[in-house]
Amino acid sequence: MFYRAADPATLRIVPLDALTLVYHRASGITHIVDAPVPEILDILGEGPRDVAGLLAVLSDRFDLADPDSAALAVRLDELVAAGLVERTCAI
Amino acid sequence: MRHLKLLRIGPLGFRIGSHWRGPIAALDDLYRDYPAPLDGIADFNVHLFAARPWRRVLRPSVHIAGDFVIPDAAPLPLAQGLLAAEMGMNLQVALGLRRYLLLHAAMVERGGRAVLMTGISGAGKSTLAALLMARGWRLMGDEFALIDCATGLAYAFPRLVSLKNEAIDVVAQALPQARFGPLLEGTPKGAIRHLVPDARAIAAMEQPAEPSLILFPRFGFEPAERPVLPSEAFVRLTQASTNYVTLAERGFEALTRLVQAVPSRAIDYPDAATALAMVEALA
Amino acid sequence: MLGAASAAAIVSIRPALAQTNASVMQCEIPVTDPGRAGSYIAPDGRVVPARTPGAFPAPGRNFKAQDVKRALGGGTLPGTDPQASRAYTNYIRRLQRGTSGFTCFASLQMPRG
Amino acid sequence: MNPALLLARVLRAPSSIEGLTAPDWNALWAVARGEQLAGTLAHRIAGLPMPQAARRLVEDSIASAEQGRTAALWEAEMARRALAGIDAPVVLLKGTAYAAAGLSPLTGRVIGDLDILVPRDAIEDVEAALLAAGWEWVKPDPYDDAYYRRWMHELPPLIHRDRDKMVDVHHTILPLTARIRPDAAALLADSVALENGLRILSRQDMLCHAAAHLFADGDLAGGMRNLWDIHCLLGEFGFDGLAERAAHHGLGTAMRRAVRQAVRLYGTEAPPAWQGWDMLDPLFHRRLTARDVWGRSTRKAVQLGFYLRSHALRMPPAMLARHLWTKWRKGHRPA
Repeated sequence: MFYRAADPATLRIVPLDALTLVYHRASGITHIVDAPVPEILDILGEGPRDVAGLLAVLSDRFDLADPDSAALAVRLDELVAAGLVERTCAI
Repeated sequence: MRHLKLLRIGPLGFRIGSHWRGPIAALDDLYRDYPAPLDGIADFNVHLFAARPWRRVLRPSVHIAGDFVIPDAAPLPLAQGLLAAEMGMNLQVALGLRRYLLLHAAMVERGGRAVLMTGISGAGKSTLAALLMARGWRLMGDEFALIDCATGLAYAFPRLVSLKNEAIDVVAQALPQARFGPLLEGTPKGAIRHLVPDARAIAAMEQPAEPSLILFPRFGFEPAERPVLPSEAFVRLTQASTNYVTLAERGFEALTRLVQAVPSRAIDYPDAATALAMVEALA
Repeated sequence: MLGAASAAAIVSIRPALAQTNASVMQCEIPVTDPGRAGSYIAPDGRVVPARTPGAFPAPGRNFKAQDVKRALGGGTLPGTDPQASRAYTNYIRRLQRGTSGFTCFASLQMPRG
Repeated sequence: MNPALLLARVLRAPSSIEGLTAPDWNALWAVARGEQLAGTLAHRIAGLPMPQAARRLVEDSIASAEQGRTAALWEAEMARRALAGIDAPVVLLKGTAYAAAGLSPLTGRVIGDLDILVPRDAIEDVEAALLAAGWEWVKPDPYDDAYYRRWMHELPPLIHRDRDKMVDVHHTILPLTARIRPDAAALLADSVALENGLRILSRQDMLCHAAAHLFADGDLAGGMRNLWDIHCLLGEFGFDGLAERAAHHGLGTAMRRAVRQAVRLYGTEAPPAWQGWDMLDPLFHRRLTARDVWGRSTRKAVQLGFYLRSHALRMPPAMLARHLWTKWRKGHRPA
């Protein structure tokens, strides 16, 4: 199972203080997101990845205190439900 | 619709039709200094009608409809026809406005700078706006603030100020020369009396102002004040807006710019005098 | 950084059904839908067949928005006992779009203050 | 002038806005909003000389329709994702299909719920997939539910718990109780794939569905909008094969009447064989244009007649009596 992010050209991302605003042009929906959502969108924006692959990149780029793939899967489920990320069978 | 009224409040034109003369006569009187809609063409229509022909005369009850409707709105007795007209106009703006980002907020202006006060229910927003008007501020509106998505400027919507219960006497004392509508007793919100905005508020109603402060006041608490982060202000203002989602990216731009450019504060106050002092100290 | 599995990291803005104060307080919520007169309301708010044990007869009347607001804040709906009132407010909480009273209830949810 | 006829005149000849008075403009917008045609009107007259106040309404209506189009296409996309694992065609219907197909004459059209057509034997899988992806039943009423499942051409409506948008899942385009039985298998078999894998009806079937929706399956509420759809689709697709296809679905009479009404109201160009005016046509024409200058429905008596008629068309008489009895006992009255 791979995850593909919305085309970065369809997103307007505005970081505010602790949270980040994401306006998704394709849906017209505004999302207010917490870490690690902007980071995930950023990495998946480079190309689809599976949970393990995404976790590896996140651990590589950030000092993850909690490299837990179950927690990451929950974040991805949220992103899928919001329509910002799509599940895909192959790359 | 035998009786008709056309009028403009701020930038928005209304056309109000009624089966009865009473509500239109009240509007004619209280809105007598307001202009007609631009080009005579209304942005919104409101109709006040009887559900059955005989209900025009027999226990007349006023149903409210318009271009944009919600289900479940209960009718009002004819004696409260003015309130029905006002509610009808508010509803059209709340549901149908697309030209500006609508924020459910009272707004006053001094020196070209606008203060928005949002989120207060009942005893507060309208009273505060009226009392600030009595202290020399320009009243821009007691209910809606209109934000131009392209420029970020705030436009006024100085409808009749809707005063409830104890606020009626408080404001009458502060503004002894002001014009008031009839006292409407036994409405769903208790007693209501409408205050006509002063001549200056009406004369300047087309002039926008730069938003300079967003306040989230709360009535009935010991005086307190705290800054509100832009992200919290953003979320709270989306919930204080009836058209944020329908404005799509324009709304996102306007609101993002507003919360980034303008400071927000939450203030708690125990009484109107304290609130006035706090607003004037912050503004 | 990844957060707890139970916490949400995304909040999506929904259309606010924010109305003006006057129109909010003016609306009414029927319990139950006129189409389901004679039903009972279970303590958790579900509509159940008449005479279901532990459930309360639907009052078959409308509650005013201001009364519902008070009840949601811990009060009791007028003319009802506390248990029934809780069942009715649970019914109101479960209202969905398309059901009578939904718009009224949704507009009560607008955060204030 | 009857304000509905004024709206029809402006839609067919936009330059006729020249010389409208302020009361004309007010009636025009009120009726256009009442008929859900404000966005359509705005697109028709955009760019023509008009008073500034009218121009602002045009801009507002265009922006509003554009947001509605985005939301509708997004809802279709989310349904596509939810149903991606099901091996069955998913056909978009009505407004969403027009938007997805980019039918330019229908720009500005209000798009209501998402309507999709799927094979009848796939409907349980579709239902399960939608429920798993966040859609929920709108009404848990057992009578309505049993009624829908047994007799209607669609599942009871589902609403998405986060987006508050409804989806109607159809397995044919008229209720199973109606005397007319369109060929659902042919609708699916001849549907056309879009780039993203979703499908739309063939040209003639799109027209047949619009006609079925207007007359055979409705009480003509909002009929001016539905008839405008037909007018535009005829302009886009023409009449080739239309009579045969409509006859195949049992919709020949509805299609011919729809064309005659479109010719009368919107001046649709139609071959001579499609023109004419029968004894009932004036009644339909009056009902379609029953609006006052506030955009409100008029002619109540005509409306009640059409309410009963729309139910009679859907159900055999004995079943109609049983249905109305159950509904009325539960407090439902025609509005």
